[in-house]
Amino acid sequence: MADIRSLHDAVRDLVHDGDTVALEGFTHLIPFAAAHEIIRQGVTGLTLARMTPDVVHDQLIGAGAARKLVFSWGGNPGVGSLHRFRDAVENGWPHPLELDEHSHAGMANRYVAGASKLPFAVLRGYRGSGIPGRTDTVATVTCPFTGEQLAAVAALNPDVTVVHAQQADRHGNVQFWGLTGVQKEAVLAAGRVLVTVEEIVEGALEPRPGSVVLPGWVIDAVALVPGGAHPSYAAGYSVRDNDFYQRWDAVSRDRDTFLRWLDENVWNVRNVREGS
Amino acid sequence: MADIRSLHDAVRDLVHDGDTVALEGFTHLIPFAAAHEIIRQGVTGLTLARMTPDVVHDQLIGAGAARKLVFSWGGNPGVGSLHRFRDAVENGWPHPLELDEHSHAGMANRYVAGASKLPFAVLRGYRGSGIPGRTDTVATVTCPFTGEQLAAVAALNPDVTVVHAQQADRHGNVQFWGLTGVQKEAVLAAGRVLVTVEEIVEGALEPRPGSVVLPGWVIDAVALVPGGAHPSYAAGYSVRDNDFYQRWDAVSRDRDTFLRWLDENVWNVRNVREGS
Amino acid sequence: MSGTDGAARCGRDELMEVNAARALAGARNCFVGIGLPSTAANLARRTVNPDLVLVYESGTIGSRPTRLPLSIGDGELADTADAVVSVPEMFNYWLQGGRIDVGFLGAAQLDRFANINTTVVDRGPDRPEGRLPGAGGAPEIAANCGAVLIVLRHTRRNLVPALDFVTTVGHGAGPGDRAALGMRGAGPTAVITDLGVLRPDPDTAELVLSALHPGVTTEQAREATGWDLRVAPDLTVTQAPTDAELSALRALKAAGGRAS
Amino acid sequence: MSGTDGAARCGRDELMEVNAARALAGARNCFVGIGLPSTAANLARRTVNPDLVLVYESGTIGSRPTRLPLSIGDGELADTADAVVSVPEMFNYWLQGGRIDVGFLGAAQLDRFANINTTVVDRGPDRPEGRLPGAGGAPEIAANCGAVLIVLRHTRRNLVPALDFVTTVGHGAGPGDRAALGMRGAGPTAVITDLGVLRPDPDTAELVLSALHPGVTTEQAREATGWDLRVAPDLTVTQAPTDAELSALRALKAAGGRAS
Repeated sequence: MADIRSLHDAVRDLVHDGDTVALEGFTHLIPFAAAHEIIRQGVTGLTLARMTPDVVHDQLIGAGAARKLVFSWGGNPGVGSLHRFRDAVENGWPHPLELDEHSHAGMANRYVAGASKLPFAVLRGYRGSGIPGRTDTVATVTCPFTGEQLAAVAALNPDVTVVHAQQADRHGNVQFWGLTGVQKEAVLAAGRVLVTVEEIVEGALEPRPGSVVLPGWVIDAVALVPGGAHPSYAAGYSVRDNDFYQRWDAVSRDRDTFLRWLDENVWNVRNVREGS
Repeated sequence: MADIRSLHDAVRDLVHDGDTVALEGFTHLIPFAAAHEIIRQGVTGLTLARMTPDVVHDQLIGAGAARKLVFSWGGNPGVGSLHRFRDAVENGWPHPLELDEHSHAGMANRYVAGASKLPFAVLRGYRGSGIPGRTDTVATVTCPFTGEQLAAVAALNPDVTVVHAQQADRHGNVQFWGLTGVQKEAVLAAGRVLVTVEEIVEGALEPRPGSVVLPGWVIDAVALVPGGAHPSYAAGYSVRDNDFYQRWDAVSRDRDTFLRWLDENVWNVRNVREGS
Repeated sequence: MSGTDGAARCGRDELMEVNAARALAGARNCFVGIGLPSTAANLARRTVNPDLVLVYESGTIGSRPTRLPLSIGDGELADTADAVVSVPEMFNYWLQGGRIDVGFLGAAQLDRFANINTTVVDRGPDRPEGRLPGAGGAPEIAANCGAVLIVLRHTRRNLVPALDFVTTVGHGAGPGDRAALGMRGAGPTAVITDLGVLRPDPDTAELVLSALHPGVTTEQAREATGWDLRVAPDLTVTQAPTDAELSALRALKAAGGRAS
Repeated sequence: MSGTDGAARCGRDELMEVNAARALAGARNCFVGIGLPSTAANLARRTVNPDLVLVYESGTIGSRPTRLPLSIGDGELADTADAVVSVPEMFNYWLQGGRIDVGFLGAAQLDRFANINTTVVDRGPDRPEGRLPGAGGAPEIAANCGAVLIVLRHTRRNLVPALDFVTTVGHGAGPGDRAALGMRGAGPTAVITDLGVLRPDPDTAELVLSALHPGVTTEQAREATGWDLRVAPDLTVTQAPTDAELSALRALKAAGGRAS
């Protein structure tokens, strides 16, 4: 059964310098609070994996936590560029950022292979694209029945996966619903799993339409962090703070403005919502 | 959008002599009524695909509809042998029955490949087993990243898939819940799809915990057949008729007894429940 | 009200958006990228194709948003969908499964064979490569849909003689390339810009100017294109947006966070 | 009440079932086949391992049935589960994903290296092969769980010198074979029969008689085995079923459709 812990303690014990860390969430249920705790604890040298690194990864990269990014689309959805990401890639600030770049279909299947404990997955993808020339995690495989050549992508098995969910019960069983993205696969592919949740319910989880339920025995720690996805959202608990995403463009464009934001909103904040 | 049709008309137009037909359902939601209509219409030479052919396939095989069975476990769950299946395989009655035999993991992945429109799927399976020596749909593939050898199974793309569901709406959108087995994959792998349902609801389908929803545009025909899964069951509508499964052992053991049962329960029955 | 009047009443972006929506007439479903494609697809549902099934890569099938989503993961997309599936299922069973009629893409750079770059741009010898967001779903959307529509603003920066990087193949280096690569479907069938519509020449697969929006000249379009843009012999002028189209578009944008 | 009294009060099948349940003490979860394995696993939840997570190949995780299911798809398995997943997900993410501690299998034929045949049996030169149900989940259950338990009735027909067909590999032809085949986990660690318990010799991987049920003799076990069954030097006698075990077993069977 998963332990129910404070976010501070869970991050301290589960996320180590140099780890490959997947913080997943397809626009919905993005684990912002956990990412801020990772920054606060000064974890460095991370390989960050996510299909759609957006503002939370801009923050992690700008704060210097990352050495490498494994991804398929890095932008501020509907707004524009990720300026901290670009500054790291283009100018090496605050560190150079290595990239392992894929398409969405490729990244999704890398997690599927990881969750299935297979070394690779097969897809009809990357055809004619320059992407395979920039990564060593795309190759070709031949169908033994038809002779057709298909793309193979290497399994992605993060050291740690962090996701945010709506609910857990006292045994650490977790339920999330709405857009569930690739989170189940990212969790089952990982060596260690941390889930932040909006709510810990008494008694059994009430089944929801469209929900994913993960038993506590595949999770290492659950931390109660209401609002832990903000400015992303948790369906049924909050709505997406689109204004924040739009304001981020100005905050992140300038290094000093960003560093001030980081001081005020991450470094100097003890997350008072954390607890168990 | 799927047409809502009578079972008779849907079977007549969708199921043809010599087709590969998947009638799926993992104990739950087995499309018995549709199978009986296939028998009544005298369709022959079918290649029948199902992970767990049980009593309904005993009936189809005993009635002479099948030329070949693609499967991974053929028995009467909790009761014993399928006598009509055995009689066909061992004695060629009423016809010889060719077998393409797999493990569950292999069959499930054959449907996954079919639904994904890939020619094959990869799994860690069949190791040391004699099964690959009896089929041409298992082969070996080498991981281009690690060099590990893994099993490959050929995609299974039925000409027709038939499943039973709890609900459809007037547009032919379908919802089923409870044990959902491999039905989504079997449907999406097929060239044509027939769904029999317990109920056609007015207005929109009400989302259910754990449900699979298939939009009407991936389905060719929906037929209203309340009780169409009997002696299997439809969660929320009926319970499994375990007595029937136990009685089947005696009915099916003897050819004449079986033929009498078939006369009384299939050939001489117009399914009065069918309709639109 | 004449077509030219309609054009006068609206901006170039609106001409692009209205014509992009029109390109979805007759489609059963559309795999929708965020930004301009989402604007066009949502407008199509309010005008030329009320039954159009919107499929977003975040996992929603049959979404009916009341306002323009800012991101492909806005809550309303899930709340109003016929079905929500996981992201791996979306890409494997629905997109790769060949179930999508039209894929609708944006682009940062586009070449004459409708190949797309959304990865990096060359900013000259003294500057590092400029970083773009990356591939997202585009390579497999372009490979697996029945047809592909592309919408982007018509500038020399966007429509370039040679891509700095090939993220997504449209027609490769010309006819036969898609088939040789084992790609399904017709590939890009139209590029809708704020100046007009480009379509691949059936013989060469090269994009040619096939329609201009009202008030736009051939010279303007050629001037805004980074290659020597050929003009179709049967060049037409797009019908000006109707009142209904414009009011639907403006209502959609007013309700949404942002249009694109 | 003494052990021998307990044994006298119960049948051989009950001895098998109780000892099979005991073999699940300490396991976190168990991938349960229908029939005898399901009886044992459900009994374990009522006796030695109340927190045992039952996983059925029909897709249920954490089922808590109140009665013995006749089939792996009985409705109660889904109704009482923590989670229900699709069958492909069950085999790919949960079983192949290496998340299952113990796989519990039955068998039609078993050889001295705990390999299993559930496909066909040879009935002699003048008769066609006898058809069995087939593999089901067994080959991958045996390959991917942390350990495998096998339960079957102890007869020369079941425990054979050579399988007529290898459906599922236990220990192959001896030590090292599992690793050479790339199989995960310890493989079969115990075979529980109605006469006693066989375990693989740590050096040879050959099944040896390691325990007898009360009242059963070594000769009876050897006589009922199709190969020359070796006896472990530290042969023990299983503890007789307790009253609690027997009453739980009988209540379970009385409530169910059928025990196996």
